[in-house]
Amino acid sequence: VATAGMARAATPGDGDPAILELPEHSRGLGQPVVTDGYGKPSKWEANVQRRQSPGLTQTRQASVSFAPLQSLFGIVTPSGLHFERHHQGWWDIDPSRHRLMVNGLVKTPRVFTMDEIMRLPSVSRFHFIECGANTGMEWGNVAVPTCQYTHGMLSCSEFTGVPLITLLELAGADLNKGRFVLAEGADGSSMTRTIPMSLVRSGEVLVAYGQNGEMLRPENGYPLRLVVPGVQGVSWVKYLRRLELGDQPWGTKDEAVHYVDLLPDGTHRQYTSIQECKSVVTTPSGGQVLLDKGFYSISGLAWSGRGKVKRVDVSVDGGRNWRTARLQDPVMSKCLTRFNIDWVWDGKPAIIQSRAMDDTGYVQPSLRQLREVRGTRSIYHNNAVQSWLVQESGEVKNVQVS
Amino acid sequence: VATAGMARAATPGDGDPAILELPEHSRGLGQPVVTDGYGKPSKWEANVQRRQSPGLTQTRQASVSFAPLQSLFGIVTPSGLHFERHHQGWWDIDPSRHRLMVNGLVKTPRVFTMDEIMRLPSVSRFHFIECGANTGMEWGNVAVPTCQYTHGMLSCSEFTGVPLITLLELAGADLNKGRFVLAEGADGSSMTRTIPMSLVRSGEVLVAYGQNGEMLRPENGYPLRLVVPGVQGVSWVKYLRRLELGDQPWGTKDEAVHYVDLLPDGTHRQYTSIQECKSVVTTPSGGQVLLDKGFYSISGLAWSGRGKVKRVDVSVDGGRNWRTARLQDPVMSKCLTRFNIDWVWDGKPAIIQSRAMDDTGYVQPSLRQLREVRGTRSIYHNNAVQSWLVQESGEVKNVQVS
Amino acid sequence: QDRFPGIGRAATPAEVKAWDIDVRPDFQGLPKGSGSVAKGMEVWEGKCASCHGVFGESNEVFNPLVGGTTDEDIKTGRVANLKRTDYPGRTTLMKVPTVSTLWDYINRAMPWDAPKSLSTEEVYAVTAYMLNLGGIVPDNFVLSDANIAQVQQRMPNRNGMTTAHALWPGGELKGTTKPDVAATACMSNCKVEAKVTSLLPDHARNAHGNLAEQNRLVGAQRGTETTRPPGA
Amino acid sequence: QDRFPGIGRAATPAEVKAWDIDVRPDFQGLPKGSGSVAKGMEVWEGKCASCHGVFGESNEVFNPLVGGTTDEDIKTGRVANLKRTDYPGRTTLMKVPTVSTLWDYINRAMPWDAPKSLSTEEVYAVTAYMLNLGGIVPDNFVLSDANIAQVQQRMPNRNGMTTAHALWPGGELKGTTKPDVAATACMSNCKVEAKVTSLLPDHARNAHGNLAEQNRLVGAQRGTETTRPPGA
Ligand code: HEC
Ligand code: HEC
Ligand SMILES: [Ca+2]
Ligand SMILES: [Ca+2]
Ligand SMILES: [Ca+2]
Ligand SMILES: [Ca+2]
Ligand SMILES: [Ca+2]
Ligand SMILES: [Ca+2]
Ligand SMILES: [Co+2]
Ligand SMILES: [Co+2]
Repeated sequence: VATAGMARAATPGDGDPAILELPEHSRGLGQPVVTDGYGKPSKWEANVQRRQSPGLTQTRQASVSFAPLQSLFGIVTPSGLHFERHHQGWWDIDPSRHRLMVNGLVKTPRVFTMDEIMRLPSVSRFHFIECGANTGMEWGNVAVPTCQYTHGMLSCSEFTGVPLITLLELAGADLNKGRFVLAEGADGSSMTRTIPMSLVRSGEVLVAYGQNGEMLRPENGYPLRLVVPGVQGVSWVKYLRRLELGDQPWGTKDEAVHYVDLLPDGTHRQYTSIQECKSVVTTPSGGQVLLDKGFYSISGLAWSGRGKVKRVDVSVDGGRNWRTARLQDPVMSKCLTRFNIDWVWDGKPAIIQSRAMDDTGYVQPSLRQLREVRGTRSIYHNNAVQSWLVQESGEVKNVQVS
Repeated sequence: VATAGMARAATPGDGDPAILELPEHSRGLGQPVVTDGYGKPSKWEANVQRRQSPGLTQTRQASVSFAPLQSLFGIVTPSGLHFERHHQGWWDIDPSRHRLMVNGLVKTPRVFTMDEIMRLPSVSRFHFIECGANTGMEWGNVAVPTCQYTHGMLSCSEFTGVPLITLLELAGADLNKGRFVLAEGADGSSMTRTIPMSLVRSGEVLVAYGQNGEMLRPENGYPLRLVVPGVQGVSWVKYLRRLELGDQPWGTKDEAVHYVDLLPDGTHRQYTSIQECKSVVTTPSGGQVLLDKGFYSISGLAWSGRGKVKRVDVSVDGGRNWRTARLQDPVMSKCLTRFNIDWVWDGKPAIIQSRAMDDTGYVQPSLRQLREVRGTRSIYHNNAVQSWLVQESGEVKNVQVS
Repeated sequence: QDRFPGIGRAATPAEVKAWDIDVRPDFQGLPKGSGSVAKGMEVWEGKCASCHGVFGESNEVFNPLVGGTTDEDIKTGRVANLKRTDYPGRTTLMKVPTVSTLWDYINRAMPWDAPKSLSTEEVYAVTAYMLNLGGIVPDNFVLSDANIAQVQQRMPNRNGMTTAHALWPGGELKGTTKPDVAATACMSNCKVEAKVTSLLPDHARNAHGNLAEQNRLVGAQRGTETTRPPGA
Repeated sequence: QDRFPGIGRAATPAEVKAWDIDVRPDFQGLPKGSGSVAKGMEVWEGKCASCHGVFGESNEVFNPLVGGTTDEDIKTGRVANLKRTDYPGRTTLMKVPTVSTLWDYINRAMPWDAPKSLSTEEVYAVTAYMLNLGGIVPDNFVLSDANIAQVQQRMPNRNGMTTAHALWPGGELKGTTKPDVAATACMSNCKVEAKVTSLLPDHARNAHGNLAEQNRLVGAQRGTETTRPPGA
């Protein structure tokens, strides 16, 4: 399956052969149940895949694959299309041999099996996860053609797990002295990140094993990963083996060399964690072609690491004029929100943008506004308004505007 | 992968070898990104599959496969595990050749391509789908061992599509004369069902193409199916090809011979559509063995075809005494709701039950209460309280109680 | 139309004809035509009997279609056997209240492996034959659009249906709004025996396969090893 | 404990030792030991140079680790090149403010294909060697738990970090609560030029593969055929 032309209802003489000649599926017996005990998408959907961005990384084990946002609906990301970010490759770990240790400022360091963790009271919550480097290629100039590559280090799932605070309390944590938590993975990189205690205390941070109703996928940390809502993906430590309560932050490699944001004066911001309010139009978006003039439903995603999306405005004239879009229920905290707005395309060039606002009142900035404060070399935390140029030919292009 | 023993943290002398001897994944380089453009579950999850119930149907194309509820978390059903119900087998239809016709009491009958349907304003909503025959084997006696077979014709997804009312209006529907809608599929069975106009008018009925962020799976009607929230699955016509507005119900095969509920007096109830309020404990549940005494989090699912779940009570003594469980946010209308409640198992026999209540005030009945009104031969719409007996050995059994 | 320029188009009459095949209980949609019991027997034996049995009695690929109805039922329009709890099965003819249902379904879906392959005459004929097997029409009957409404008056279960229930959302069928079963949420010392009245016999333990292989390998519990007897 | 009987157990000292390997900026967690630059060169050339280059300069499998720092930076604790927008890359030594970070990371994750295979001495040594490549310690230096705090005082970018921002949730790092960028939601006649300032050149059209193959085959739009020039 590769590409296909435009399917319109054929100009009816007698009528469309797709109607007049009954298709074979109307005239035959189909396939039985459980051809697949675990089913797959249609063969016609083979173009909907996660993908690497050519040349972005030097190896494929310290790399990233992007979710095809341009082809997704609603807010749930199918687990098979969840973006990947590995630092030392992914593993499929035997869960019966996996252990979780809690140590540091606790009365007794403790060890848990998966059996034990899964016996504890769990919660299930919908949250987005976004890599801090998402849209990072676009700080300076347009670098990639589609929203898969500009915004595809973004996914959203229903996560199930045990609030981290429950495990800390079980170990007799000293919650006065303990002001930071270190999370550590079991893979080669043994990723370590300092986790904000405020989110632990609020019960938001989860030691999760479930994702979209089943266990986490191996690429996403099976059998255990930390879920740190609103915070960049690197903190959602995969293959989680250990949690340490401490009185100081850890300054780990991914807190001191990467995931630090370079400002124009040569200073790096350290421990930048929150993914600020952001949005992107996914339909239509870069690399697509509109088939025709006429009615379109502009659709996209909005999110905020600080809470709920309150409003999304959409412009089709490059930011001069804006209309407020419809938000799809349920609007959940630190979760993707789907928005839609009607548009009749007159065939003339148009620049489509979306601008989200969260319930703290924060407004997603334009690229200009963002650069005025942070310059163009931060790599991380680019949450600027995205622009898509619809050309007369119907082709949609990734552009930046003044 | 088949079965495995109980994984406890080994009695520590020096310590657990799973900790002391670093596993190979802590000492090596893992697999690259995009080993799978569309990912799969862990190999350790191979037991989590949809399954047929032996002997239930005479063919595998007019049959059902059950979702493994005992292994699922939260409310979203992974699309690969969504239950199947086919009447004449499933197909993987070329979406570029699929058409939808709207006719009957409309100004002009109309034809839409998928391209056109996907251009219209869409909504995305989380809803459960339950077969009217779910739990049907259990009207008289215990017939099957696990909740996969007792309750597994149940799934829940985020559906994306166009409100049917939009298409009717586009065709110039006569909404005074038009009191019923016929939905018709394009497969061999060309399933036809009469759809309640009240749910069409309220905007709840969707002509859906999206499921959990991607397109519907072929087994679930790719590229188009009707979503009729709160109504039994058979009305959610798959491979949807036609919608007709009419002034009378159609009395189709699956409204006159099946999906009719036999009462003790020999009368059948016809056009029984709503799935009434129901719940089931999935953890622990029939066919499982508890590994130990001690703390457990009893967890299960509740739903109502009339609206939101308001409360779920749980009993561990066969219905004598009940405690109110925690409901997991978000609680959505005509959607699964996950509930949890703490339990310390003392090693003695226990009978676990859950009882849901919806926001109309309706209370899920016991099997006795249900049978008193409907007898035992209805086949459809068994929404009775389910009982699981925990034996001293830890074995959990499907039972019915007085 | 105005709100959504460019979306959809009018269907042609030929297109509507090709797809609008449903037949309602009032026979709206029924094409003109006819077919005899004799012709129906031919069709049946050639295209149906292999799955449904020569007399529609087979349960090899589906439930029996014919059987369980009586002349008395044809008079009353109520199938008496449906009242009996000891009657073994429920055939199609025992349940179906409307002859349109048979016509429509055979026309759209049968033969199962070649649906929509029958001519209109064949559908009339084989429907007539099924009715004849059930004693509803005589051996020399020719079913047609002209006499099908009379046949409807002989359907054994034509009075067997009710819509007096609360499971249809909306008022169109004049059902009830109050659910038929009214439970209450007793919270403590509820009046139940809590005695087990039904459970699977031990010999059926493995009838659904080894349950240990139908559960996750970790978690608060495992699947039961049903290849071994209880407690072993 | 009381709320959850039977869940979890105390970790043994050997278990904590096996896994609690992190080293903090205040050197909590740093095992006693030492390693020389000379030994470090051996380790480097045997186990690191194949990926990172003999001088840590390779960009074959990752960004260069060494380069871009000066003696002046070691004095000020600020890497001057980080201010320059024309400076081509940013090496590890240009960015890393804390020597603990290097020790901890090499110890846990390097060599990339054999992480956690180095002895404590090797980690000290190869860290010393990297510092030496950056001119931070002399050729004859022996890095140890006793002198690492002094070395920290020579890290070129030790003063290069700030936590004065609003992106840490909570007050522990004494950041700000007010976001640094304050946009407003202008709704009409907003003061923007709406001129395109950047877009991909046509010759890069197909650099990410044929976009027609990266979009669904139906829907309101298709993927662009990027194997063909625009408009073709
Ligand atoms: C290859 C097997 C096969 C053949 C041939 C076949 N059928 Fe069927 N028939 C089935 C199956 C299986 C079903 C049940 C379908 C379902 O579950 O929806 C069925 C259902 C029916 C029903 C509905 C019964 C009910 O209670 O739902 C009727 C009526 C029927 N067939 C009549 C016919 C006639 C008339 C023919 C020939 C013209 C025919 N069948 C040929 C397999 C077959
Ligand atoms: C097989 C290739 C390979 C070998 C051998 C190797 N490295 Fe690396 N190293 C990498 C890669 C790839 C990364 C980036 C990992 C990531 O993205 O998280 C890296 C990262 C690093 C970093 C962090 C750099 C930064 O800016 O994040 C240091 C320090 C480092 N290596 C030191 C060493 C030392 C010391 C050795 C030998 C003892 C070594 N490496 C051996 C491939 C290798
Ligand atoms: Ca390179
Ligand atoms: Ca049989
Ligand atoms: Ca059109
Ligand atoms: Ca019709
Ligand atoms: Ca234990
Ligand atoms: Ca430590
Ligand atoms: Co990273
Ligand atoms: Co059915």
